[in-house]
Order: sequence, then C-alpha cells, then structure tokens
Amino acid sequence: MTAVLELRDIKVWFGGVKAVDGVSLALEPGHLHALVGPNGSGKTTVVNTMSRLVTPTAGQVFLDGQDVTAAGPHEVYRRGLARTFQGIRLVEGLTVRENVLLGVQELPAARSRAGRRRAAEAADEALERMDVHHLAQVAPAALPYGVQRRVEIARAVAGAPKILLLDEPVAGMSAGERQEISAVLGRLRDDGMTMLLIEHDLRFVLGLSDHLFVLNFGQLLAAGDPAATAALPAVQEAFLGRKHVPA
Amino acid sequence: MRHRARTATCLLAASVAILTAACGSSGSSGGSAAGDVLKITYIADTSGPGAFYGKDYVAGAKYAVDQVNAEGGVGGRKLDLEVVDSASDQQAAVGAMTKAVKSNSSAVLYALLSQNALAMAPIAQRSKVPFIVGQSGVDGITEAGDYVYRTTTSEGRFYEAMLSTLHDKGASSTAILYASDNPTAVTNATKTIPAIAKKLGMTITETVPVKTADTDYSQPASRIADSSPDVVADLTFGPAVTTSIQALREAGFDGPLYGTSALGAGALKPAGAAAKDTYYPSVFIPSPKLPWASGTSFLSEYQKATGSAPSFSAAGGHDQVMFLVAALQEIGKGDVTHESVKDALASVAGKGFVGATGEPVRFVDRAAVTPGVLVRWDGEAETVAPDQPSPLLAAYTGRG
Amino acid sequence: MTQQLVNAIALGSIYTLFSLGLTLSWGILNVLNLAHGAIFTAGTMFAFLLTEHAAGLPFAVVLAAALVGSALLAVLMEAVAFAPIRARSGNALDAEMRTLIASVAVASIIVTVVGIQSDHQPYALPQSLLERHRYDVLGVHVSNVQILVLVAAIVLSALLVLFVRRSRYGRAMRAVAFDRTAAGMVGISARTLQLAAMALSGALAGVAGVLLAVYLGAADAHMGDSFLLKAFAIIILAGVGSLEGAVFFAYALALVETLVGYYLGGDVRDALAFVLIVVILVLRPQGLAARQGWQRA
Amino acid sequence: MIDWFSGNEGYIQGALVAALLAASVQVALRAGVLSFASVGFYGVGAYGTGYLTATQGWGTAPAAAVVVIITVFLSWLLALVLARLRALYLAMATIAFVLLVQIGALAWDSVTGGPLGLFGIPPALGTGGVAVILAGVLAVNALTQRGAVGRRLLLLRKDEALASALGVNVRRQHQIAFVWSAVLGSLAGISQASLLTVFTPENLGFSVMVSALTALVVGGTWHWSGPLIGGVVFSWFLSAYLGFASDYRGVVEGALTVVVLVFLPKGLAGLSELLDPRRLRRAAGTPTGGPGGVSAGVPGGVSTGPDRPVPAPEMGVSS
Repeated sequence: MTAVLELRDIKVWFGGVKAVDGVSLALEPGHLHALVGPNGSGKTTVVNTMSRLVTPTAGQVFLDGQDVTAAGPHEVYRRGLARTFQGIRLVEGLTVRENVLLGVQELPAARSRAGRRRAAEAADEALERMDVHHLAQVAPAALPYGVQRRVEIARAVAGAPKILLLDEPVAGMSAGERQEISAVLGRLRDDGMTMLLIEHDLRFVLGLSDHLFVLNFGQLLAAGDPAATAALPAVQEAFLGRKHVPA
Repeated sequence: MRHRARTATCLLAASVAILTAACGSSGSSGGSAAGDVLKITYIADTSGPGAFYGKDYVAGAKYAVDQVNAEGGVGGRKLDLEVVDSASDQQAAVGAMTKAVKSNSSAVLYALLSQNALAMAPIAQRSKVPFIVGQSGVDGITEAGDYVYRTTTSEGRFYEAMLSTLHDKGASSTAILYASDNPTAVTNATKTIPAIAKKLGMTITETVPVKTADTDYSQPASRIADSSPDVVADLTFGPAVTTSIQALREAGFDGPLYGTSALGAGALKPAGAAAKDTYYPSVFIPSPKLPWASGTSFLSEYQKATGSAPSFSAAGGHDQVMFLVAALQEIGKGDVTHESVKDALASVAGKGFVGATGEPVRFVDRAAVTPGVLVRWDGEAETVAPDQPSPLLAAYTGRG
Repeated sequence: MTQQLVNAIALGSIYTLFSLGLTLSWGILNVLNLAHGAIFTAGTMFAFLLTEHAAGLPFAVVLAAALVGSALLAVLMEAVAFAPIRARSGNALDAEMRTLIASVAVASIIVTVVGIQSDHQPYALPQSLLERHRYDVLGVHVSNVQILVLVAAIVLSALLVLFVRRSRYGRAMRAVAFDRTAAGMVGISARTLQLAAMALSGALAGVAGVLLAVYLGAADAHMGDSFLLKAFAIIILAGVGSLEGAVFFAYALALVETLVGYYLGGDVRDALAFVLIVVILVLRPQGLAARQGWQRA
Repeated sequence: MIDWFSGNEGYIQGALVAALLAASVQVALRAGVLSFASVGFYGVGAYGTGYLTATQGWGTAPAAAVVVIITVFLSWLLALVLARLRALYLAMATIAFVLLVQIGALAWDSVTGGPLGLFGIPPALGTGGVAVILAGVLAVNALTQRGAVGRRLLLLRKDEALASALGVNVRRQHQIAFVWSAVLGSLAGISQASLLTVFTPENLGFSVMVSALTALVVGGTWHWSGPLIGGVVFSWFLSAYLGFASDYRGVVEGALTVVVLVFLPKGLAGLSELLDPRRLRRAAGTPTGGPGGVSAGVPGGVSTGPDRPVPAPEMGVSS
C-alpha cells in the first residue's frame, strides 16, 4: 500500500534557522494522523512544505507517489491535497456558501458547464455534512468561532481531496467547540478521509488519531501508535520540559 | 438581488447627474447670437501654475473690451467677453474649447500654455471657428489651419538681434543652459541659437540640458563655467531661473546672461543682484522708453484706467482682442459669422493692426510679427537695454 | 572632479533630510505620503511669510518656525485625513491606497494655497537671512550654505537615529516598523506614536524645505515634486524604515547622479533613479541595506 | 440634446478616457495588484498610434491592433520581471516604470516628437467609438464582478496564500490582471491620441497616475461603475463647473476628495448603498470586523492579517 503523502528527508532553513531539519514521514490512506510538538518545533513549516507554500531547502515531497517538490500550492490542491490554516481564513464579503464554493471552483473538473454544476452540488453537500447548510447565505464573520471552523472544513472537503491537512483546528477554542470539531474529524475519518492533524496539545489528539508523529526542534522525535509514542520518556520530556518556557 | 438594486440606484444617480448637468449648461450655450452684442470667449489659465501670466492676459483683454465698449462698441454692437478658466489643465482647456466652439461666440481667444493651445487649435479648425492664441512659443500652432492665428511673436525670431548686440559688445563665445522638457527652449537651444552663432562666427562652448523640475544646478553650472564662455544663454523657467543664475555665479561665471522672455521680472526678482546684466527679448515691457509709440500710449492709458502698469501678458491679452476688433470693424454692420470673421482676420493680418506690441502688428503665416524690445535686468528692475537695436526684430521692417 | 564631489555632498544632504521624514511615515504608518513634498514646500512658505512680516529675524528662528509649522501641518493631515481613513478602511490594501490618494489630495490643497500666496511665481527668502559666502579651497568652490546643509543633515540624522535607537518612543516606532502588532508592547498608544511619527516626518520636511530654498536661492509651489520620487528611490534602496540606509543611499544616489549627469548627460541622470528603483525591487525587494529577514518578524 | 452633447463633447471625451484609465488601474487592483503600469502603457498606446498614423500614414484600426499586440507582449514581459513584488513595492516599481516611459518619450525624438510631442493624429475614433470601447470594458468588468471569477478575484486580493491553497494559480492570475490592465491603459492611450489629435510628454507621468487612481478610489474602487463615476466627476464635472472656485480650484478638489475618502469608504459608487434601506438594515446587524483570526486588530485599525500581501518568501508563490 503506497502512502498518500510522503516527505523524504525534508530540510527547511530560513537563513541560519533550521525550522525543519531532516524529516521523513508517510501518511497512510484512511488514517487520521496527528503531528504534535511544542510551539516552534516546526509543525506549521512541515504543513506548509506539504501544501507547497514553503519550498524545502532539501528533500522531496510525494503526493500519491508522484514527486511534487517543484509543484505550486495550487497544483497540489488540484491533485487532491487540501488544508486549513491555523487562523480562520474565510473571505469577508462572501457568504458561507460562496466561501465553500471557493473550494471547488478551481478544480479541473469544474471547468465545464456540467462540471460547475456538479461542483456546486458537491459544495452544498459539504455544507450539509458539516451541518452549516442552514447558514449558507450568512456572512461568516457573524458566526461563532467553532461554526466558522466547520465552514472552513466544509470548504476543504467539498472538492473530495485525497488528503486533508488541518493546522491546529481547535487552537483558541472553548471545550465545547473542541468537542464539536473533534466529532467532525471523527466523522470524516469514518468516511475514509486521510488526514493530518497538527496540534500542540498531546491530550487532544490521543483519543482521536490512529498514528502519531512527534516533532521537536525541527526533527522527528518519535512516531507510531499514539498511546505508546506519547508514553515515551523523550516525548514526555519534550512536552513537560518545555511547558514552562514561554515560546 | 442586492447587486441589482445597487446597480439600479447607481444608474439612477448617474442619470440624475447628467440631467442636472444638461439643465445647468443649456442656459449658457443654447440660443443664437443676440443682435446687439458680439460675444467673445476668452479661455485662459487663470488658476494653477499658469495663473500669474494667465490673469494678466485676461486683465489686458478686459481692458481692451472696456475701451472698445466705452467708445460705442464695434458697428454699434457692444462686445461681451466671457472668460473661462482652463486651470492650466489640458482637459479643462479642451473641454472649454469644445463648449466655446458650439456657443454663439464670434471667436475664441486663448492664453497661455502651448500644450493646451496645441490640443485646442485642431478643434477650432475642425469646427471652423476663429481661434486667436496669445503666447504659445510653439511654431506649429498655426499649422492647424486658416482659422488659427497667433498674436505673440515667436521669441526665437528676436534672438538674432539679441545675439548680434551681445556680439557687438565683444562676446565671441556662448554656452547654453536649457530646459530639455520645454519645446521652445529645446528648439532655441538646439537650432535657433547655434544657427545664429554660426552666422555671427561665435563659438558654442557647452550646451547643457536640465529639467524644469531639477533642483541641482551646481553641476550643470560647473560644466558651463568650466568652458569659460563670454555669455551664457539661460533658457529655464520658474524658480530654475533664479537657481541656475545663482549656480552660474557661484560656479564662477561673471559675464552677461541672456535668455527667454520667460526670464521676465517675476522670475528675475528672486535672483536680484546675481542676475544683473541679464538680457532677454520681450514683445512689450511697461517702460516709457519703448521704441514704438502705440506701446507707450498703451502703457500710460492702461495705467490711468487701472492704476497699475501693464505686463507683457496684459499687452498680449489686449492685442488678441484688438486683432479681433480690427476684423469686426472691417465687417462693420455686416453679418458676423465665423466665416466672415475668419475672412476679416485674414484681411487684417495682411495689413496689420495697431496694438500695444507693435505699430502695426504684422503677420507672417498667421503668426504675429512685432518689433520687440531688448530688455536688460539691472539687478533691481527691467529696463529697455541702452544699446537697443530698433526694432529688435530686424525682419519686422522688411515685411509687409 | 572634486567640485562635483562637493556638489554631490550638498545634494545628498538635502536628499537625506527629505528621505528620512518619508521613510518614517512609510515605515511606521505604512503611508506612501505623496504630500511630503508639499509639506516641504509649505516649510519654505512659512519661512518666506515670516521673513516678509517680521524682517530681521535670525535664521535659526525662521528655521525653527518652519519646522514647527510643517510638523503641525503633518499632524493635522494625519488627524484629519489619514487616521480616519485607516480606521474606516476594510483591509490593508484599501487603507494603503486610500491614504495614498488622500495624501495627493492634501498635497493639492497645500500646493494651491502656496501657489496663491506666491502668486504662482518663484519666491526667495531674503538674502540678508543668510549671507552667502563662497570659499575657494584648493581650487574648489564651497559655499557656507553647502556647509550648513551638510552639517544640518549630519546633526539631524544623528539625532533621529539616536532618538529611534534609545528613546522609548523611538523603540516603539521601530517595533511597529518591524512588526505592526508590536505597538502596545512598549506601553505607548498607537495613536500617539502615529502622531509623533508624522510630526517628526513633517518637521524634517520643513527643515529640508527651508535649507533647500536657501541653497537654491528660490522656491515655488511645485518644488517638492521632484524630490519625492528621488526620496522613494532612496527609501527603496535602503529598505523601508531603515534610517541609516536612507542616509547612506541619499549620498550615494546624489553622488552617482552627479557623476552620471556630468559625464553622460541629463536624460541618463533622470532615468537613473527610476531604473535603480525597478532593479533593486526586482532583485532585492527588501532593499539593499535592510537587515535580512526583518519582514518575517 | 444634440446641442448640449456637442457643447460638452470635450468634457465627455475627457471623462471617457479618464474612465478607461481608471478602469485599467481597477482591473489590476481587483486581483490584488497595486500597479500603475497601465499608465505607462497609456503612453505606449498613444505614442504608438500617433506615430503609426500621423508619421507613418497607417490607418487607425491596424495601428491600434499592432499597438495592442505590442502592449500585450511588453506587459507580459514586465509582469514576469515584477512577479515577486506586492502592494506599495509594486506600486513604487510601476511608478518608476511610468516615469521611465515619460523620460523615453522626451528623449526618443524621432518617434515621439520629443518635448513637443506628436500632433496631427487623425481623429478616427470619435466620441462614439471611445464610448463603445468603454462600454465593452465596463460590461466585462461588471460581469466578472460576480460568479466564479468575481469570487476568485476577491479571494486573490484578500488572501493570496489561501487562494493558492485553494487551487488558484496566483502568479498566473496576477499576470493576466497585469496584462489586461495594460491593454486597457493602451486602449485609453489610443483613444486619447485619437480624440485630442495631439499627445505630448505632459500627457503622461506622475500626475496622470495620480488622477487615474484618484478617479477610481473616489468613484468606487471595487465596483464596476467606479471608474465611470470617477471619470465623469473629475474630468467633466470638476473641470466644467469648478470655475466659481477660481484660484481655489485645487483646494476644493482636494477637500472633496478627502471628504469622500473619509466618509465614503466605498467611494461615490457606495452612495447607492447608503440609499438602499435593506442593505442598511443588514449592515447594522453585522459587525464589520472579523473574529481574531481573520483580521487581527492592530494599531490604527489597519488589518494586517493574512489578507495583507507581503513580499516575504513563505507568503508568495515559490514554485
């Protein structure tokens, strides 16, 4: 079974700063992977490298077995890699539905008239799956944070991606909202979606993920079964040891 | 839905605006010529950078109209001068021009900027409306056609006599500093002066272009001073006049300067004593020593009527009107149409008319030819140069 | 050749004073302030009016008055136009554009008023304000005005750099220039900071204007325009917000312009600054002197 | 009506050209490109047509066609060169480009006529022809204001990184916007040369850029009708009816502009919104500022959230 997404010895250096320093990992189809690490460990850079917003200093990125290291972010999106950002990034001036339409309208399939209609249907379906269809005509800025996140996820999954990268989807959320999002992620996993969840809170991902990657100082510290990996002393130290150090 | 509502409101707003504009303008441009009044539209740059001269042109034109009306008008008809501000802006000038050619004006007069005049002249010619331009140093202006006249002598024509005078005083070499973004200065610097210098046997030591907006003249001035010319042509405008003269003096050049009529009193005053011994040609200056009688009598009468001395711009505005008046007088009680005015202007141009800038003001190819006067700045005021070739324009007496 | 060097230094000093003010407003307020040239001109007009109405004042007083007048004018512009527009703009692009246009509109107002005041003619500060002397040093002409301009540029830029480096306000300004969210960190309200930056910027423009009017011998309503574009070139070479860079590149540009003008002619010199803008932006968008990576901060 | 039209034709022509020029800046801005380059191509269009018709004796139509093709080619090259620049940096680079075009126009005597400019350009297009061009341009802009293209443009200018992460080829879109903007600038130049019959270096340059952007922003930056409203207001109404202000014309114009900028964030095109009661109600119920992540509240209220394009490598499209 080939990995949906694979990083091979990725290095990302900003000037003298080694944000990511030799990370290799593979994401298996249908799994919910979690990438955890303390603040500043390079998690977002890893995601940005996967979604091609950052070009690695060295190493390769494979999507569905194809080398996409030189591809642009729009190209990997069109090939089935969708992502969300750490902060909510909905477009002001567009309604909820229009925001979700953005997730499908640039796909190659939406070029024909029939394709556009199918894409719109897919968007409406995604709205329903995320339970925000009743808000379709609302301006997103007026909605609660958790709902806005669901709209974003609807936008990301509307185009039926092969893989979904979620960059700290519950950051800054209340317990109730976290519950809500975690239920959404569980449903997506049940539907067979391959996902990578970036999170700095180890506990949040433990019950949710199938596979855990731990990142520290730009390097992969450990990987494997979530519970076992989290129990490793090195992982405990990385999280507890840095807990009191302000990032 | 909301887009449609917005668009509709937009269109509504736009159409209201257009209707308002339509109503606003119908009063001024509609209707035909009133029987006992001859309307003249005077477009002038009375605001913006050209305002200093533009306002004086208007003052001169108004004075002329008042004089004519005080004497009973032309053929029993009073003159009605409508002044439109073109704001030293080409768009405003062209807009005012298209409006004026559709109005009941017998002719359109304009001062001051060449750029604007160039764009306006073809409109006049296409609409077959007589168009009389004051100032405008560009020769091409009257090429637009037989409806277009210019009442200010191209200053380049004065240069030969000016340079001869300087040559007679012992100058055998000259350097040229000029504004390379001004068409008149470019022509004079690269064609007129070199040709004259060659004829007189003068050498040109340096030709240095500057831009009107430049602020550093020390470097061009150094170049000129280093070439040690006997005299220097300073063909710059605005504050650059002061700056360049001071820079030339600072760079060590102490000889006489000469240049364009743009040097004028306003531009030289800030330079003060540094500009002492600067020569330039003018079609008119407010001096009782002016070598033609109509000029000095204009000076005294204008001063009597308005309380201030007329500038060369006022004289120019006056002569634009007087040229038209001479044509209207020829028509007399006849029908004043654009065509009859054009024909009368051609006839007057053939004979010449008496104006403040010449007695008479003659025409060559619909452009005025006037005697001119060589002016010398003595450090405080402009004076008629003591060694005055009279007339300054040698060709003036020769032409008929 | 040495003479060209002297000329270039004087020109560079004026460039310096002008650019420093502009780089402050761009770096701190993110305003491409096209009214900077107009404020510069207004400075000359303040000085001119003062000498007209109160002849015999010492030069230092006239200079100080122009400084204060220009600073107030800049603050007024910030308070009446820029700040309300920023507060009401939807996003950064909108705010940048709208303040840019507002600065043009304000410039139009200032230039028109100065034009009316001066009757659209060049005007000059009285010769008695600062007697010009020319010294011949080893065959090179140096005037006292050139020396004054140089000294003023050095002293004022040194003071400004010190202020920005050492004072609480200055550090806050720097923090904002490097990271726009950092204003609150130093405990100074963003509002105060913005007004202070505009006041400084205006004051520098006013001083530069008066010195230039003295140096050139005359001024007119439109004199600021050509400096504006040169200053933009300098700021871009230096990197937005970099004071030391602005000083360095002000002199560098003046020197290169003077030499190019002398040897290759005016057209090439005019094109030089603009070619530099394009080339530098394309090769190094953050400017030549800017510290690496500050835009990532 | 015909009398009235012909009496105002000069102003109307001015408004049409100004609207085209403002639209040329707008189409770039809509895609998040703050570029003045179209004003340079305004010069290219005007001088190109002027040279080919007045000097070389070509017909206006083939001349215009050739000029537009040259514009597409040159602007595409320029877009490649300037691809990395954003916001004020791009604005600055394109200002420099326009001024270089102006210097070129002054220096290249044999084609441009130097400081004197070109005159005697045949008036082939006429007011009607230019009005048709403008109507076509505005129709395209109006149609692309909504639907998929409209959404894509909004996304592009609000959040470039998000756009690329949602499959938008940002660099390509910027190039298209840049070239389209240049073509509109060129069309404005062709129109101006043909209407005025003269074109000089003074018709180009800094003040032209500033007027184009002013007309656009005052008219309404983001609405298709903005350029038209701005053009009509500045090149027609203010030119024709500010006579009463005489010397204070510049003051009145400047003050009006500031007032519109401060009180009408959407420009004069936004006036219709103020008059629409339904929108007013909706606006009242909707807070305008986004929540934390969308636009961080920062000093002065300028959003510096992800919608601010900066020329840093991780935000741009590095392919």
